[in-house]
Amino acid sequence: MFPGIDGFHWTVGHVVFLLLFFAVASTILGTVASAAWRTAHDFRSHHAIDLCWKADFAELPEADRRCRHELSGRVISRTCDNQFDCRTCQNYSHFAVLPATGVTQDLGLDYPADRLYHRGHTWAKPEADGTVSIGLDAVADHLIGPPDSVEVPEIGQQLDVNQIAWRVRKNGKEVRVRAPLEGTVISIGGREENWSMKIRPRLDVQDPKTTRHLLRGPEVHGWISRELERLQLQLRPAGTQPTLADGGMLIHGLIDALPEADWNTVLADTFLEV
Amino acid sequence: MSARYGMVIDLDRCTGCGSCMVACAAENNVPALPQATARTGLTPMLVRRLSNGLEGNLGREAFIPILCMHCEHETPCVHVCPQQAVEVDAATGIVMQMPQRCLGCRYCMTACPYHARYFNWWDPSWPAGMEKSLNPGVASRMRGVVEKCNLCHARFHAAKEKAAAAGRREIDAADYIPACVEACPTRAIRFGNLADPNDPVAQEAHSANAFRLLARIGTEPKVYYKSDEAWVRSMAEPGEQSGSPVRSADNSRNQSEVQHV
Amino acid sequence: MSSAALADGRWIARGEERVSLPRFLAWLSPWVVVLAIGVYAAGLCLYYGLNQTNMDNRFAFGLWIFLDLGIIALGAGAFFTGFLVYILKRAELRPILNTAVVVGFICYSGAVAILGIDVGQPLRFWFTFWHPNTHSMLTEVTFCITCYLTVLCLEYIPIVLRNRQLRKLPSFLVFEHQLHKLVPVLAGVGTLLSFFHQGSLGGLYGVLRGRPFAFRQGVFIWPSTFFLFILSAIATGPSFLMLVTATVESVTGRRLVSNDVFRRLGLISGVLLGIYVAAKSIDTLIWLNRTSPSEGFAAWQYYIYKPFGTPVLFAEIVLFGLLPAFLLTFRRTAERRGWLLSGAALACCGILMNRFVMTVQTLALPTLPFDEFLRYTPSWQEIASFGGVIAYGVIVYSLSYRYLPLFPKSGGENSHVSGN
Amino acid sequence: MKFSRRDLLVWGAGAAAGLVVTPVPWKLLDDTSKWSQNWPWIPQPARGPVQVKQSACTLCPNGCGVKVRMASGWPVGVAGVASHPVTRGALCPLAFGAHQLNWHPDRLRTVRHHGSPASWDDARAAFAKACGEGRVVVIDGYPGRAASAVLEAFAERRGEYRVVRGAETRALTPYEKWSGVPAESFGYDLENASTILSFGAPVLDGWGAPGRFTRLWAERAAGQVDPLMRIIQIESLLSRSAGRAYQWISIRSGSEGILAAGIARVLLQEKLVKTGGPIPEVTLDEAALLTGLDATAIRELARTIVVRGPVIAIANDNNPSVAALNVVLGAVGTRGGVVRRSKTTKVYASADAAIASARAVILDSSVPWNFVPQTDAEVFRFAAWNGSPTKTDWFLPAPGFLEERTDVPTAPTSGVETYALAASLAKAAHKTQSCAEFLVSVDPSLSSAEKIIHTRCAELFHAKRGNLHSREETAVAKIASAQKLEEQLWSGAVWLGEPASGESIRCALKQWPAADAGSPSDWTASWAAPVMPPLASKLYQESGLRESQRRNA
Repeated sequence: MFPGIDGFHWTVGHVVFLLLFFAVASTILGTVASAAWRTAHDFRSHHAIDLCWKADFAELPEADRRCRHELSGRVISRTCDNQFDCRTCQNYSHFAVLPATGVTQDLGLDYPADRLYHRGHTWAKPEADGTVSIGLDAVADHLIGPPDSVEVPEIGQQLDVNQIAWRVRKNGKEVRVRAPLEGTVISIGGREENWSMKIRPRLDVQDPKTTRHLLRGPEVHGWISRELERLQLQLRPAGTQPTLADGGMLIHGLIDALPEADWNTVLADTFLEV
Repeated sequence: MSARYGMVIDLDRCTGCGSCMVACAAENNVPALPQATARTGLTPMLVRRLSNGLEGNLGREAFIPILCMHCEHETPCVHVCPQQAVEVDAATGIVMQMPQRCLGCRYCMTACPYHARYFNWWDPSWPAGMEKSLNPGVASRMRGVVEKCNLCHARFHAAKEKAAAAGRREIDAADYIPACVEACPTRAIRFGNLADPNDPVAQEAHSANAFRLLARIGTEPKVYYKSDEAWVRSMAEPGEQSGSPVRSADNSRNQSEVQHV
Repeated sequence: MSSAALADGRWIARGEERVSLPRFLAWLSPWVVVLAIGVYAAGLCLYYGLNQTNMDNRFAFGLWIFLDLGIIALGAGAFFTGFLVYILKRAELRPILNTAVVVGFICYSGAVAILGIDVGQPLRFWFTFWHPNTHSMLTEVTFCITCYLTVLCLEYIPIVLRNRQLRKLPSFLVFEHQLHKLVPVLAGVGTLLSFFHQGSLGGLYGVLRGRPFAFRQGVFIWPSTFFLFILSAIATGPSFLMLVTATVESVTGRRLVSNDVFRRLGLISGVLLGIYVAAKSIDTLIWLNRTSPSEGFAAWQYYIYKPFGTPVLFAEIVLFGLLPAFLLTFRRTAERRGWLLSGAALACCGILMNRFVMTVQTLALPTLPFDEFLRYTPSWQEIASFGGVIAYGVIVYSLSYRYLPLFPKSGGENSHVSGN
Repeated sequence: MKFSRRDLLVWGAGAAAGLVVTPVPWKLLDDTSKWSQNWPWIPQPARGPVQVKQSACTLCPNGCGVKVRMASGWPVGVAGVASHPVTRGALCPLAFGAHQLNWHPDRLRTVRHHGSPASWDDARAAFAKACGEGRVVVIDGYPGRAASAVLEAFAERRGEYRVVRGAETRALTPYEKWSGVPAESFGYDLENASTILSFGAPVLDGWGAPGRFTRLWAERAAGQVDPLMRIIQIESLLSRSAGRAYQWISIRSGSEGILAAGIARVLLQEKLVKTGGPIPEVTLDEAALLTGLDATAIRELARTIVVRGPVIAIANDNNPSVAALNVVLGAVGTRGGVVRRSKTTKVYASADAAIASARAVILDSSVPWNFVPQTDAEVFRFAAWNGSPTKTDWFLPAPGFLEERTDVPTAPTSGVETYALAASLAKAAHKTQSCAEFLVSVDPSLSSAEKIIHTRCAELFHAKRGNLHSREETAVAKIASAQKLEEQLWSGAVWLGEPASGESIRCALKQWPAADAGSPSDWTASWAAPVMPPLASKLYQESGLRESQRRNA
């Protein structure tokens, strides 16, 4: 086929045929190449992170993708189409003007009002010095209990919102905890502070838009009660009645208490894992 | 000027002795493999038996040597080979098979209506020492490639070299005679240049009793047969026998002399 | 539950119920055995050469070529569905898109594997690219199939990368995302390629001037079989997809795609099959009355040899062509699962029979008047390799079904829609 | 600068891409194609210049002229010598692959005594001992050679010389009986015969010197050369000869003699022949009944054959009736009939008779394998190839094809005397010895075959008769010296005597011979090798050309 190969003669047929073939072949290879190049480009321009979160978000079950305004009762039913990022949500203001309904009811869980909550069961607390403390919330705490091990980021590491900030291991299961905010880790608490860490956020915390995507007030309540319902259903032994019908207390370290439950699903649902 | 080598095989002279087969196999270093059968062996030249299908002393038989017909028009094998391992040599009209370029897909074998192509199902092998008796002009083929009659191209090559050495461009016809032609004891197989109107073989190819196998398929074989007997000629085309086993035996020759029990 | 089973569970997409690992392995094991035997047989053929088969100089093609033509025809569902979804934008067929890709991938890779054994000099496979003879249908087939297999791999990769564990690697996930955006391009290329090599496979026999049983007059450079093969392939491809899906549904005992997807596939298959039957009948008449006699072969000569009598011709066109076309097209039958699927099954049998007749009967019939009708029975090595390919298909499909998102999540919308 | 993994990947990809545009991968690809064609285990022929030698075939007593292509000292091809006066370039199918015979797996490579290997000295000692103890019968399958003369000379001193006659010679024995002229000096003047009445003789299927008759028939049946030749084949089955004959007459098997008698009766009664002869007692109707023909057909046949003379009847066995028919036809000792080609009067004892009293029997390698001496003496058998097991005490490896320096006397059926020499063109890997050499080594007082050949050449030279045929024809009278003559013979020339003088042969045929049952023993092969050349046996098996594998071990 190439010059110098004995006994091969070119014909018009060859030219046409080979041109066609190479056109096709290069199209195919070009496709792969461009896909690869775009991938590399996404990584360089930090798009990769968003894309991953987008993809994961798309894989989340319907129930996990409710809009915060549905949780707060401002709307009857709405599926978030913005990967939980209210900062870029064009409808946010439109919903925000509506008053939140529903009364606050103690669920026997400690959700301080001075904190903002992420759907991956983490809280964020803006400090006076402009830093933010973040940590696992009560539900997560109760589910996991004292972890076997924790894998925390290094000091100075960049955290991205919705990306895996740290990992908690318990009974051979890994919980991947998503970060509520983007920023730089500046200090990490020990076991007693339950590894809650301080970060310096990339954006100004005083600007409300920075934390707009995090839940607060009535939304928290709606969200938690939904979460508890889900847990009831998922954790009840087969054929028994819901255990928390009366809104009874979650026991600490539930994962040890109910070893036979399908924790893969429970943890995945709880921590927005795909 | 380019030649068109071809053959005329006089079936009335073929006694079916098989000299052509043996000479061909010896010339082309065909191995005698014990495991080869009638359907897996290599027989670039194969003598087959014809019968007029009649019983007793009405029965007639003839023998027909089958080799590559070196088709001229839309040569079936040349067209199908995916990698140009088969080519028609423009200078000689010989359909050349190049085993060293053959993939062994056997598509050409399905394409050939004359079953003149053979596949090397085994690696060639000879009893200890016998490889000393191989013809140095022809390389042995390995397992997994197709081969066939190439009109003893090695002999053509030798003739070419001889001519070149003598400073001639055309070869001397006497120098190039395929092994089967040389071997035939009754000179039933005649070889010549069909492009040369003065060549007796070319003239014979157009005689009344000359015919070609499956001529109606339109591949223009360069191997002609001839016979005075109608029933033998009727073997050329499938339609002729009209399905009945009884074929019209030529009475002109010896029907009257056939004795009835 | 055993820790192994748990580990396996982490690989299964969330919210999907699959049988326990032991049961799954139990299901796989017999197929693995068949595959192992097949690989051994193929090894024999590669090591000792094709004398391991029962093919010979007169029956130069055998079981394997039939297998190749058969499964490639059945695999046509892949490119055709891709074509319908991406080029004709028939979104309603998305639910079976992934399964179509996997089936196509299996069929083509299996065919290529068998071709690799079937040639006498596998080491020289690339000679075709080295000294291509552009007149040969086989060259076209080789080029197209190699390209299209690459395309199928590229279409298969995104599905693999969506596996629950693999997706955790960000680069995979992003690559999958980007590649998937370009899949329409691949679908387009794939359609072009498949169109040509499905045809060339038909041309493979249609051009055999020396085999009047297979030889057909042509349009431009292609014999009529070129187009008949394309038509029959795209007609039965959807039917085969239906069969596969239905089989999976019955094995897993859960409804995977909605009924109207089936109905839609059935309609496409049925209508195309109807067109094919019409074309095939016309072609057969032309061949019997014009093409073949002009070559000196009377039509009856082909059908005096048992078992290849005229009933074969009848079965191919009516029983396995016309009948399924009706079953798949008309509402009365097509709305009943049973009728629909039996129609699909008949259609698939029909195409297999057509490929069988084109390959095997062509070689069995005599050409020279003093030839005899040939018989050939495959050796165990041929049959074993054949079985090996089937087993390979079942295994790959089972694994894909268990670990990859082949069908839309039960309840949820199709993952692919949101993927784009 | 730090070299990260990413850099490595980029570099690798770049290198790969760059490599493609260099000739390296393409060259490698092309090389692999060549490499994949030259597996070490595929035997390839040794390259080398090819030279062509002429010689005479010694596989059977017909001594056809062979052209042997030699490469690096080994025969690599056999073909006919077009200039050969008798065979004219034609050979039997077996000859074309005969150069492979010497490597046949059945080649006899060591002396074997009762199946176990032994040494030549053992054999010689055993034979010498036997010679000391009693008579030795020497059996020859190819009389007339110098080697035969050695055998004969040895036998004269130590016992008896007997000859195994090939089928063609056996057919001539009746004339021997009636005229006293040895069958060995009779031949058929086919070149001048016009009608050939073959009683089951495979005239077109390896009868006599194959090339001689097939060439004649091919030319003259086609009418290219006059006179036109017609074969009338009388045979029960449609044989090759019958299939191609001008006329095939199918009769009951074994009734050839009766038909001959019937024809003779018609000829004599209707005075269709000038020569007289005893009228067979079998009547036409009896003949018709026994042959399965009808009387008119026989009469018709008799009339047909005399229309176009000379006519000659050829039998497949020593059937006296067919011979008698020739006498009646006047085809004995006349042009185009059975002729006496040489003056020799020596009649050899036939090997058929049982060997009464002998201490040892020694068989030359020319004796066909299916000949089994009827004796209980110790049997020494020379052979180049193993045959079917026979009662043999000693197997002695003889030279194979083209391995022996020997002379080639006139072929059994030839109408004219010929003489040729066969040089040894190949050498066996193991020690071989011809029967003659062996006998000389036992009795050194004998003169060797070489010497005899030498003297024979001298005699030829001094007789100044006949012509020498090599590429061109030269009269012996014109040849300078005996050495020259011998040299030319060694290099493949053939001496051809004058055509047989039409001297009549007096056959004392008083009454019609009793139609006896033909040949007493059924072996008919003139081919001495028990095995066929591998190619021949393979091709016959694959083409189904010869259902019964004659002569094949």
